[in-house]
Amino acid sequence: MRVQIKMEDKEKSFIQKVAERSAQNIYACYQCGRCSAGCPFAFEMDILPNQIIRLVQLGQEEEVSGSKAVYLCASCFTCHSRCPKGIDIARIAEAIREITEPKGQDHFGPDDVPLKWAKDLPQQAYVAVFKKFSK
Amino acid sequence: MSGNGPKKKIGVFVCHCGINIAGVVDVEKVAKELSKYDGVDFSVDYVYMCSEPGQKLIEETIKERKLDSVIVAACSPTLHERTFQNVMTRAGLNPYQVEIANIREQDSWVHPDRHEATVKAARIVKSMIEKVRRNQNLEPLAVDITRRALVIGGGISGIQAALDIADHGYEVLLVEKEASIGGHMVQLSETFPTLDCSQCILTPKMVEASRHPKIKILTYHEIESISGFVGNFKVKIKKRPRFVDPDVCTLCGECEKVCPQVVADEFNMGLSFRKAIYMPFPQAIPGTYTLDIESCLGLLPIRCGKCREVCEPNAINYDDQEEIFEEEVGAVVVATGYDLYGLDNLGEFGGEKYEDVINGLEFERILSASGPTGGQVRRPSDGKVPKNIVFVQCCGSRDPENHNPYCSKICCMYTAKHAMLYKHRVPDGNATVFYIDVRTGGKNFDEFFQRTIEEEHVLYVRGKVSKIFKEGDKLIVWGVDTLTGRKVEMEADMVVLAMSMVPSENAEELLKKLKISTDANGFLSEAHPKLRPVESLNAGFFLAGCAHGPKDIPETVAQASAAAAKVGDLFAQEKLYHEPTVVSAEEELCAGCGICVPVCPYGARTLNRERGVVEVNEILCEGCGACAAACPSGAAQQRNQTDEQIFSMVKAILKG
Amino acid sequence: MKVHYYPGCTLKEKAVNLEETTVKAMKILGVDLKEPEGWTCCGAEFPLSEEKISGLAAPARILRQVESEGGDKVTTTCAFCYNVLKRTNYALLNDPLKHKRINAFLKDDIKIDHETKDKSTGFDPYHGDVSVVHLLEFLRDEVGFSKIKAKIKRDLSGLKVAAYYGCRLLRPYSEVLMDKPDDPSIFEEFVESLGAQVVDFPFRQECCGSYISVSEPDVAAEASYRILRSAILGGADIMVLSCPLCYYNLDRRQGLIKDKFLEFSGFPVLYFTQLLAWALGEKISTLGFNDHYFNPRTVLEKVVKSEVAQ
Amino acid sequence: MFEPKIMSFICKWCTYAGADLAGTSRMEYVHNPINVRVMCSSRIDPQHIFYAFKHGADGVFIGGCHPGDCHYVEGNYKTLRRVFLVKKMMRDMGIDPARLRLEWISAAEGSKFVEVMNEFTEQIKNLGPLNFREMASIDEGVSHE
Repeated sequence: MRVQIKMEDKEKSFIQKVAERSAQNIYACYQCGRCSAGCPFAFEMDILPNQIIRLVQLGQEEEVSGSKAVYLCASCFTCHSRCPKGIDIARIAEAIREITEPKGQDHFGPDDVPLKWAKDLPQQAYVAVFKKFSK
Repeated sequence: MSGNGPKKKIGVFVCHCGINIAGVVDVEKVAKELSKYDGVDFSVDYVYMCSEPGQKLIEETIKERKLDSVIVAACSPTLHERTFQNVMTRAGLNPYQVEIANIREQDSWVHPDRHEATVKAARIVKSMIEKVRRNQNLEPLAVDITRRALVIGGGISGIQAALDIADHGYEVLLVEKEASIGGHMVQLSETFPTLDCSQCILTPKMVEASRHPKIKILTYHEIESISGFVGNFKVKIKKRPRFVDPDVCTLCGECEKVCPQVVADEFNMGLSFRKAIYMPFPQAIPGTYTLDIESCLGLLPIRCGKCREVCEPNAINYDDQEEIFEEEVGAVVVATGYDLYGLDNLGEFGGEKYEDVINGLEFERILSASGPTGGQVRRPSDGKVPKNIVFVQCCGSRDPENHNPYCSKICCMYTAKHAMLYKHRVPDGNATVFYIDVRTGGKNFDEFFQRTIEEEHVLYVRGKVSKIFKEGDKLIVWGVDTLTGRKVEMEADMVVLAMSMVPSENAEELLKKLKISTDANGFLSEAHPKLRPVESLNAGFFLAGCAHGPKDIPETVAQASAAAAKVGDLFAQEKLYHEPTVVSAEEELCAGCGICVPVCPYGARTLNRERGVVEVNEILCEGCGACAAACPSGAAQQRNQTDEQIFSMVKAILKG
Repeated sequence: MKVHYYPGCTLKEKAVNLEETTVKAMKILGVDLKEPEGWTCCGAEFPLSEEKISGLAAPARILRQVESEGGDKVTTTCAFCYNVLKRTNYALLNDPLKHKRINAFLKDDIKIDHETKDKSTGFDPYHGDVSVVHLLEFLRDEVGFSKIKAKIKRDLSGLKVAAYYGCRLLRPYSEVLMDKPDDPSIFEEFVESLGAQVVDFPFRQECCGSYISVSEPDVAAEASYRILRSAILGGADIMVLSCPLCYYNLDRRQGLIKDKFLEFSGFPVLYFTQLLAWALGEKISTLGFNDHYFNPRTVLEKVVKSEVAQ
Repeated sequence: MFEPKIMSFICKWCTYAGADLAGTSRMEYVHNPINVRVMCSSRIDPQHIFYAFKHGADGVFIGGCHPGDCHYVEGNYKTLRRVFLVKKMMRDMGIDPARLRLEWISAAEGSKFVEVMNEFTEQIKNLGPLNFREMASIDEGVSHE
């Protein structure tokens, strides 16, 4: 694997977009990894929460947008509550989903709900999951 | 105020500085123009004013023409102000009657245009003439010194400072609130990076301090208050009753045997027990038992009284009382040390809940040959030897959001030491260290750290732990290895948390009471971060050890010695002299509003409510002038930089 | 005592047992719950992106309704609603610009009378005078745990309870401020006031999978399983919680969990109000246990035999 | 060509030393500002500023140490607050607050001193001379003599 680190307009504008939408200081992260250590879903993630921030710091939009990690975030705020710099990674994940989701395509839409669950699911689960993962 | 000021005969000496000034500024023209300026009696230019002939020229002109004040138009005052002040003294004038007009750094070197630079030079000189016209003769403020020092805190820093000051030949009072001197260092097992035994190197120093004829050790004493100022402090000291006469106690230990009260032993970090009448540790100084009244059943014979019954030499006195007495000192070394940040602050690590999650000092006691396990590594809950031990660094450190923003500096090294000592004692055990960065800046530190990995096979995992919890007999540690990008879950028998260092809890209150400046984290502030690192902002107070910020032992000792040297500097002077350009409070003008009082960072100004005026302790004033700007009535005027002087300078500059 | 009470959508549909036991228990404790008129969904998730601040309008509308009805406080039992309302309040009170923008939305509200089809406009802005409290906080601070203790009708002293907080009651701490995020105690204090025993349960603040259970059922099942396992290892007889989605993941999904983790054989999970109502003397048949995947009835009846003599 | 008169008050420990460094580094800059050295920027009283405007200054500059570096602990914070206040008063009096500038310039920032002086002088040139109407308002507003 090799990445090319460039800090040109494209990279800078990606970093800025993430920072603006999430209202978080991307540069505050010093990569202690505590977010990943406590994340209840890290075991399923292809890249860990601290790596997501790192890739944003490096301006690697493609790497981040191809990852499923941001769709595994349940906004439980465990990372946020223990982050030594108070970074809200759930917000960063949200910002990345907004920025990188292909136009007009849902990551997870109403048709994706398995029928066997459909009847039983509480309303809040529907509202929340579509709010997060569809356009 | 725009009047002409006092009538003075002023001399102006314009320097060519070779071609440095004269190459751009028409110095002759400047000298000539100024000879016509109000009050100027004499004006001349010369090739090098700072040279021997140049200085002679000024000196002789002053004498010949009976000048009152002098302007030297030359380089920046930072270079030769002192030179020309000495010329003044030699010529029989007060050194505060010379002013330097900076026409080199701030004129000829930055403005290439001859005309503009010449006009500007004249203006600069004029502004300085207006200032010097109103300068008063000033003498440095002088005050006597009490050549006796107070050292607060009897840890390694306090002991070292006391020994050094005493070796300079001055008396020292060493005040320690606990029953023995020794501080945290005497609790440590072995010290990095040499692994020499902490007690073996410290206890001889403790004995030396106790035998030194110039040192008076007051253990079980506390500072009540300090008043006065540098060179002349009055200290109120409180003696806590210890109910045992140290001079009579023979350390037979009979009292301890009969005492029925058992409490947690602070020296062993609560990992073992002691009696209510106890000796903190065998090498304690002073060598005496102390009766801890908080834990005692009560002094009435009807309640207990067993210890007094068995005391052969009659050292126990139940009528011992708290006493407050006063001492005079000239300087204070603050060496109040540190505590470890409480485990209860990190709920996610369960330090409060799980016996086998401990802090670094507890582990020091476990490793120590004199500790509760005799130096064998056994875990507190069931005494088993932990086969898997996890160390977590940066617990509460480098965490501005929830805990302490700073790096505690010593944890990287002591954790490496802990892991190494663990491996020495449990060779078949596994030690894992979770770290963010390993900082080994120090002599032989990195070599030591590398040995722990290469030779002792301690596993270093880069990532901060998020959660520790118990499942059955095991502790589960949730961490991460950021180097491979994997979340880590591992079992441990025992976890040692490198809790961050915080200022000693008891000291916090004391420092507030003494009004000693501290930073946002409660550590002592130094007078200047680079150039005055062992002096407090409060004159006469010096800093040593971890009260000032996290440090290791050699650094602490070095700082303590430096503080002692600074105390020596102070005491070596015949009198204390102080810049006289202080800010007064003219009583006729002062309305007693007190606005200037909180403006002063040095506590030099106090409001006398009875008299309704502000009083200034000129020795404390550093002359910044902030109070003068805040004073609404003009009562606060800075000597030789009065409002009138500033106004007249402004006017001279703008008039051209 | 009268207080505004926002049930939220789920309580009227899928979590009727939470709703009913809440109302019953509060009635016994002498609290009259008043729903704000014409309430709507709170949005379930607090909008996390600065691009979506319009998502604050719905919860702000609920708070405005409470304010306009003269309420200074609104209680919720659903942890999601609690979180959204509380964070909305925080966002509006700490960001004047957001407050202004949201009030601009609220100003344009149109209300249509269902019968007459008349439209009304010109609603008040939300001033920010309503505080959002979870029912647990309300029970502690207003009713008083000691009052609950005094009204207990059943002896729960043999019952070991794992109190499960989940995420929404505790985080983000700076905005929710219910209790210390990694060392909370309010839920345990509540359980103790019922006379039951609290078990140490290190997963009490871990996430159950939340809405991920819709999109990634297997991932959520694993998270839920670890929570249930931790409670079982802690020696708990039952688990109590306050969130319909946590309940769904931890109880209704036990079938899936069993399929994935063979050693798991089921565990009773209750809403805290079910346990409260039961302790206060409600009949077990009225607690809605039939809706549960794992019916807690047997466990409760086995452990708790006697009633407190009156 | 309008040559503004600029009064500059700078602290001994940082900005004055920065100005000296500009000299030792032989950096060229506009001749307009003339410095008065004070011990600390917090010595500068609002009166001094208005006095300068009254006596013909078109701009007033104050230089102090960076926050946290003040030789007198926190004098520069006091200065910051005072300058804020003075700017408000200036607005009330009809003087453009841009005629007063506060900068933190350390002893190592000779080039910053030069940049700031050039920039500030340019700015004052663009603003033009402090006009009579403005002057009149100072006379009514503050009296010193």
